[in-house]
Amino acid sequence: MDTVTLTMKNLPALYLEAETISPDQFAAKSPAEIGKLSAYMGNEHHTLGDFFEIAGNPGKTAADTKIVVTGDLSKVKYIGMKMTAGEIEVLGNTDMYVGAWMAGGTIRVKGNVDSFCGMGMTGGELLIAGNARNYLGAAYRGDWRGMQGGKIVVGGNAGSDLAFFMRGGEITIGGDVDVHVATHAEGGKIIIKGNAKSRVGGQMVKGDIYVFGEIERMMPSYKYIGDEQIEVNGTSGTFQVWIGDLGERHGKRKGETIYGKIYLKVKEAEEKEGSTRVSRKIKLTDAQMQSVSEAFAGKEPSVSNVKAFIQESFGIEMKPMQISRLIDEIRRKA
Amino acid sequence: MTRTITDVVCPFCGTLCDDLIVTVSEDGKKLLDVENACAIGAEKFLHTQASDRVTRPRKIQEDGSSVEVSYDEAIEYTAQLLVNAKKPLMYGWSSTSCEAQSVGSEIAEQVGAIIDNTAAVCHGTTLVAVQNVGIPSCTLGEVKNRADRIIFWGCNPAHAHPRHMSRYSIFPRGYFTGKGHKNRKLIVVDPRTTDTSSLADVHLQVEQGADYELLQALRAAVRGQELTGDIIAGVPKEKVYEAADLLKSGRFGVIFFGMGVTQSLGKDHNIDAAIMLTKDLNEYTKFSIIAMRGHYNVTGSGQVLGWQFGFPYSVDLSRGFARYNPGETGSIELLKRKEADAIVVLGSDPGAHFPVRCVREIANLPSVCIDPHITPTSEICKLHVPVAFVGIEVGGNCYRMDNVPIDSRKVIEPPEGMMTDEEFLRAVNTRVSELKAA
Amino acid sequence: MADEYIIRNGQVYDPKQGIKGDVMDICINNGKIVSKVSKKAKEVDATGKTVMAGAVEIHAHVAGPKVNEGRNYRPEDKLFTCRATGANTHMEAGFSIPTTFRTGYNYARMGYTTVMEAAMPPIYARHVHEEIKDTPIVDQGAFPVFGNNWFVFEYLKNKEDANVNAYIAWLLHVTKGYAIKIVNPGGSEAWGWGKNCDTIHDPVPYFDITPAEIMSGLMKANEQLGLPHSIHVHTNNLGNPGNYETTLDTFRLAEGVKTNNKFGREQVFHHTHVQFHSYGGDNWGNFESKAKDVMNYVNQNKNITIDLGCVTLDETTTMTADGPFEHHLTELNHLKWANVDVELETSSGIVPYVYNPDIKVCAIQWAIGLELGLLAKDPMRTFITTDHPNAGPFTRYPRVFGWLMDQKYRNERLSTFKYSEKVNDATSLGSLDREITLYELAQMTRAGPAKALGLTDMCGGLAPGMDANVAIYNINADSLDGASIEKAFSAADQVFKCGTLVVDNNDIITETDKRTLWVDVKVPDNKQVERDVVMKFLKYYSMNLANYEVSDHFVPHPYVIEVDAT
Amino acid sequence: MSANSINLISGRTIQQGVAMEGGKEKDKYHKACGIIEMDNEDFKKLDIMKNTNVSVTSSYGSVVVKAIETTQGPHPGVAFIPMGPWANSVVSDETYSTGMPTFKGTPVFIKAAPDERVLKMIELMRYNCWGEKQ
Repeated sequence: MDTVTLTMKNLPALYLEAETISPDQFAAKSPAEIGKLSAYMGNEHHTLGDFFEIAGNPGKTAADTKIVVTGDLSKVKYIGMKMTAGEIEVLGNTDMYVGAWMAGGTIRVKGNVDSFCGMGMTGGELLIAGNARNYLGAAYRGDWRGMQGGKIVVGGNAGSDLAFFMRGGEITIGGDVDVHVATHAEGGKIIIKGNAKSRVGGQMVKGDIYVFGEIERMMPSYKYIGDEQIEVNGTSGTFQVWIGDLGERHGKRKGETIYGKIYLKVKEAEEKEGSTRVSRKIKLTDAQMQSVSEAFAGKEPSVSNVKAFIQESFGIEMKPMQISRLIDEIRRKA
Repeated sequence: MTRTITDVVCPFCGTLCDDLIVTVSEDGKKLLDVENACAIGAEKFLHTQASDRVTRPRKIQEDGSSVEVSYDEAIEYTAQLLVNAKKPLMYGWSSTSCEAQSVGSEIAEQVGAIIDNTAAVCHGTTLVAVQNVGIPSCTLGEVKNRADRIIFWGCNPAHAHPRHMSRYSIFPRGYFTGKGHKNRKLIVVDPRTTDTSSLADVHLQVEQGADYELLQALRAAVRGQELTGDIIAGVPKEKVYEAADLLKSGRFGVIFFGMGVTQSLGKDHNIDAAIMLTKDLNEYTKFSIIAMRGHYNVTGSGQVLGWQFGFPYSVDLSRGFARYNPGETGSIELLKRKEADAIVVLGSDPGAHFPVRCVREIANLPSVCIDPHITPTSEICKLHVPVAFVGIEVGGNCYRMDNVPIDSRKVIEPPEGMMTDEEFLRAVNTRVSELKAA
Repeated sequence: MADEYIIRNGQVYDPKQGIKGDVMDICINNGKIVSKVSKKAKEVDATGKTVMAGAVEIHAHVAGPKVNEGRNYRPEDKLFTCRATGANTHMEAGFSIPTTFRTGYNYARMGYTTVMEAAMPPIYARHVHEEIKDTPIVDQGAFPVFGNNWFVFEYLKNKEDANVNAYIAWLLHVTKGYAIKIVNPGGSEAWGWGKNCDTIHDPVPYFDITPAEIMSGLMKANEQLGLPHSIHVHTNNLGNPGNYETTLDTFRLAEGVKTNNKFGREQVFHHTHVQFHSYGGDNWGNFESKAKDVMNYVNQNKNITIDLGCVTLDETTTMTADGPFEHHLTELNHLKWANVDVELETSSGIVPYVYNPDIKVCAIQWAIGLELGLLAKDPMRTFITTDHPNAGPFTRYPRVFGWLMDQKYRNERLSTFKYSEKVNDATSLGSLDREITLYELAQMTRAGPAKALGLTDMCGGLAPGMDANVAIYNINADSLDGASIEKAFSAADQVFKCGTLVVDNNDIITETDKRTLWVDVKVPDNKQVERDVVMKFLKYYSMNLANYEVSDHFVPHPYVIEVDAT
Repeated sequence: MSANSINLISGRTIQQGVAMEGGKEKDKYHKACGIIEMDNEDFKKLDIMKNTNVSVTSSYGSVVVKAIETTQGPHPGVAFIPMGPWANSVVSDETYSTGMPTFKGTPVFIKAAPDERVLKMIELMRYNCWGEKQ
């Protein structure tokens, strides 16, 4: 495999659109020809040569072409868009649409990427060492076909709308994710090593989500159906199994309804006492319970009030789901 | 002697009431009275009579003071600014006519601009949701003639669309709704008790920012599924099931929704879920959903951009063809990320309605504000071009919140020598063509 | 416009004059076809090429609220399909629902110069005309929908002919409309309650009238008024297995009805996109073609015309004033559903649809469209459409031509389906060896639709005195293979619109002023209808009557066809 | 959201609408929008006097407005500033890549600021953009 190295020499004043940085475009071209490939800054037409030092030679085909991009790439969009084969290595942070609609090959980003990376991806590997922002592996606006194949691995955190309308492929997030995971998904596999906030699997019709950390707030339209001992990418453990989204339509296979599934890892501590619900770590003493029920006697306690009250009086941070359960308890007592 | 003009269209909100009666002086120069308008609409008409109205363009000096310049100078400045920019943003387009919007499109195409309307901070996420899951809807007359279930979700028409309830949704008697509001059940979903919720049969005081959870719970309830947790997004589970039954039991229901869902956590997903709830309910009865479009002709801007470029807002023409992705080409993102290098604002007030970080960026850019009023935007732009009030001093087509087009009327003459925004844009367009040709 | 042209040595196909490929010259002066021109005339060499009149589109959804909703809610339809601003053209975008500019350009590129918008909801007429204004080059008219209109229901129920006629005349006038369109009569009103009318005899809820009565009543009114076009019908029960019986029941309504007009129109009834209405079987499993039964009837009844609605096997966007059908469709494919019910007038819906060749039903639908065309005995009464964009975008016409004109070409497609055998069992396409000729193509895309629209003396032909709409294609009778046909008809070498050269070397060179065709009917004054209109607007409309009429500035280039029915 | 932060939402009020159309440079607009509506409970909790000026601070900015008792309540834990430059000095500009800022649901801290002045529209704009304070 032959390598072409692009080194940023002139920083663009505005953002640079460089979908031409792709093995498919470079293959069988001379460095000079590569330098003449288009790059756009706003409504101005430029060439890659205007911004990059170009060294080395590509292979005959995309498959045997490797591109190394270096320098300050934080204002470069569309690297590796629609690529079908070969390799791209980005040494540092870069902007939006990395590997958007990619069908094959490998992209390695050493730093962080912005939103819309791996959008509508159908194949290949997108490996991001740092963080990815929103809409990773998602669908383009209006399309019902998000990520359909291939693999995305993020070392750090991912933003909101991860795997929006995902249909297939696999995504692994090393860290935490923001709201809305796999919304409208109809297939695919997502592994989250860290924590998730809320709206995990909202409107999901089909697909699997594995969460090793905690889910701050489970969708009320998901149902806990028991624990399972499973192995996910080498790590095995007990996982709570939740099915949903019960607000959505669901297909049947062999008379059996297919649901989206969330596998939530049960923490060691809980495994001992056997878990039935999301994280039970926090429990109020009877005295605390007492003062809560007094504080809200005869009122219609809302989750946010009770949450705030408990925070102030006992300095305890509780999850909305736990609060709402607590409120039911108070109700039952009263 | 005075003249009265009937069937006047109100240029304030997306309700486009078209039954106003305006009294003007014989010479058509003074506006004396407005009937049938809401407080806000009436004020809009009467403000044209303000004695301290700015009637000539003003350039803002270094020291913040302003000097009057001629329209010709303003045209030259605006054309130069657009032609010299690499990625100019042309924002607003709501308080103007479709005719003016069309000229704006021509300019934007010539200079390779990004053209965006106030949906960006209003119902943009609604348009995104519609792109994801569609929208079963109807005209407001259908609501008046058929509806027996009305849901106001995250909107407060008593304040934002003052005549909506009396003209279309709650009180009017229609063909199949002879009993008016007596046969209509009203559900209001709002984290606050509001002047609208006080009229409601049912008020679901949702936990702010948890509309998505409540909507999906409602959808599950409609399907007879069991819900997890006894309080759903601040609402007791039983109330969720009751609400689901109330919706299914109607013959024709409508969900009206507003900023409460478009601007809260989840944004398009909240609307997405509301639309899917509407779709689900069509398996049991007839249901529609309508966005409470706020700004006069923001809907029209979406229509014009739609048939000319294919996208309803945040349209990026910089590459010579149209692209769209609000998360990248939307005004807020462009300003936050410093992607644009010039801005022209027409028929809108981002200075008042954008977050401070974006406002600061506008103040730093070469900028023009085309607006009849003195506004926060006019105060931070390098050039303020006052123009005639569209819908009062000049007519033109506009689209109602349900996309029904109505041709608005001119009722009085603008102050002597004042341009309309369409005239100003045409002049700029001509000048841009000359500069491009050179 | 004033330019003189002479198109030399083309092989001319003009059914209007019965010219079948004779090599001759066509002369143009002052926007019209003339018999001879002066020496100054610019010459266009058409040696070895095919010369036809500009084509006439009788049924497409190209302008208006649902078309634009389709555009706005399908950004993915624009993805990678845009074309940058050109020397003579605006930006273009969209595949199945192109922008207005691309719509005008692409029709012109294919040699189409007249295009009818198939469904205009009256209250949205202003929007339709705004889009027509922004659609370059082609002459356009729009058909207001009458089949679910409350006024029509009440007047027909009370057998008040004069009032029906007066109301039609009024609505055509205020909407600047061209003809009477009927979509799922009664069914779209029933959809206001989530219901439908599945046969032409199902009563419309609360209105005590049936689809059959609505269609017959409007057919009668159309002939009493003597409009240029006949009623233009999309009947009940579209798209369902077994619906061909509903279709034949609908056709029979025209039996014995005589035409009455001054425009050379011979039919009293046009049925559109018949492909969607020619289904047998009673479920998607035993779904089959009934094209033979349908065409046998059409062939025998001279007062009926149809258009095909051929499936092109693309990802497209369905849109129709048949609201309940779109709901039915979204329940089948679960893709995004838009719906608009329009007060007192109609409903409408939109759903994207992927006609996947690997799905049996889609392949059968494809075959049925072509069967209908090949079984047509009278090409002057059978017109080629895709019901754009419902069965496929109009830009696929050249491919449909290829399938109809080259048996080998269509059999290649037929034999490479995943379920080719099943398709052959369910249809007769494989057994049809007919190949549509260039002359028949000119009948099915020019002379035929022009005559059905009452425009036979204006367009669709090359007789002296007619508008100089001419298309020159780089193909001739000796080289009619599917691929060449598709290539040649996708981009004409030259196209003239009213005497102006608008397409040269296969692309747009100028945007000449297009025209809007509408029909203005004079009827006796009718106080009752005037009163009824005022009352209905006061009580039931959400808009004031004074703001309803489309004022003239929305129609900057009108071509008004006046009809005196007093 | 930490212990004593309040959830801020902004939106239309009819007074804001009327004042806006009457002229945003006028006192009426400044009076209609330079306010924050809070619940009794929250006044107590934060130990703030009604109809006094307060400083509202979020991670996006800070602004001085007049605290008044809510006109459309109760909504404990939620505060409301009518849409306009005052609200937008503190609202969240996080869009989650949808293009839409989070105008509703910004955690803010509210402190009594009896000696601070509520800036007029033009003052506020200049202060926010160029840091000028008259």
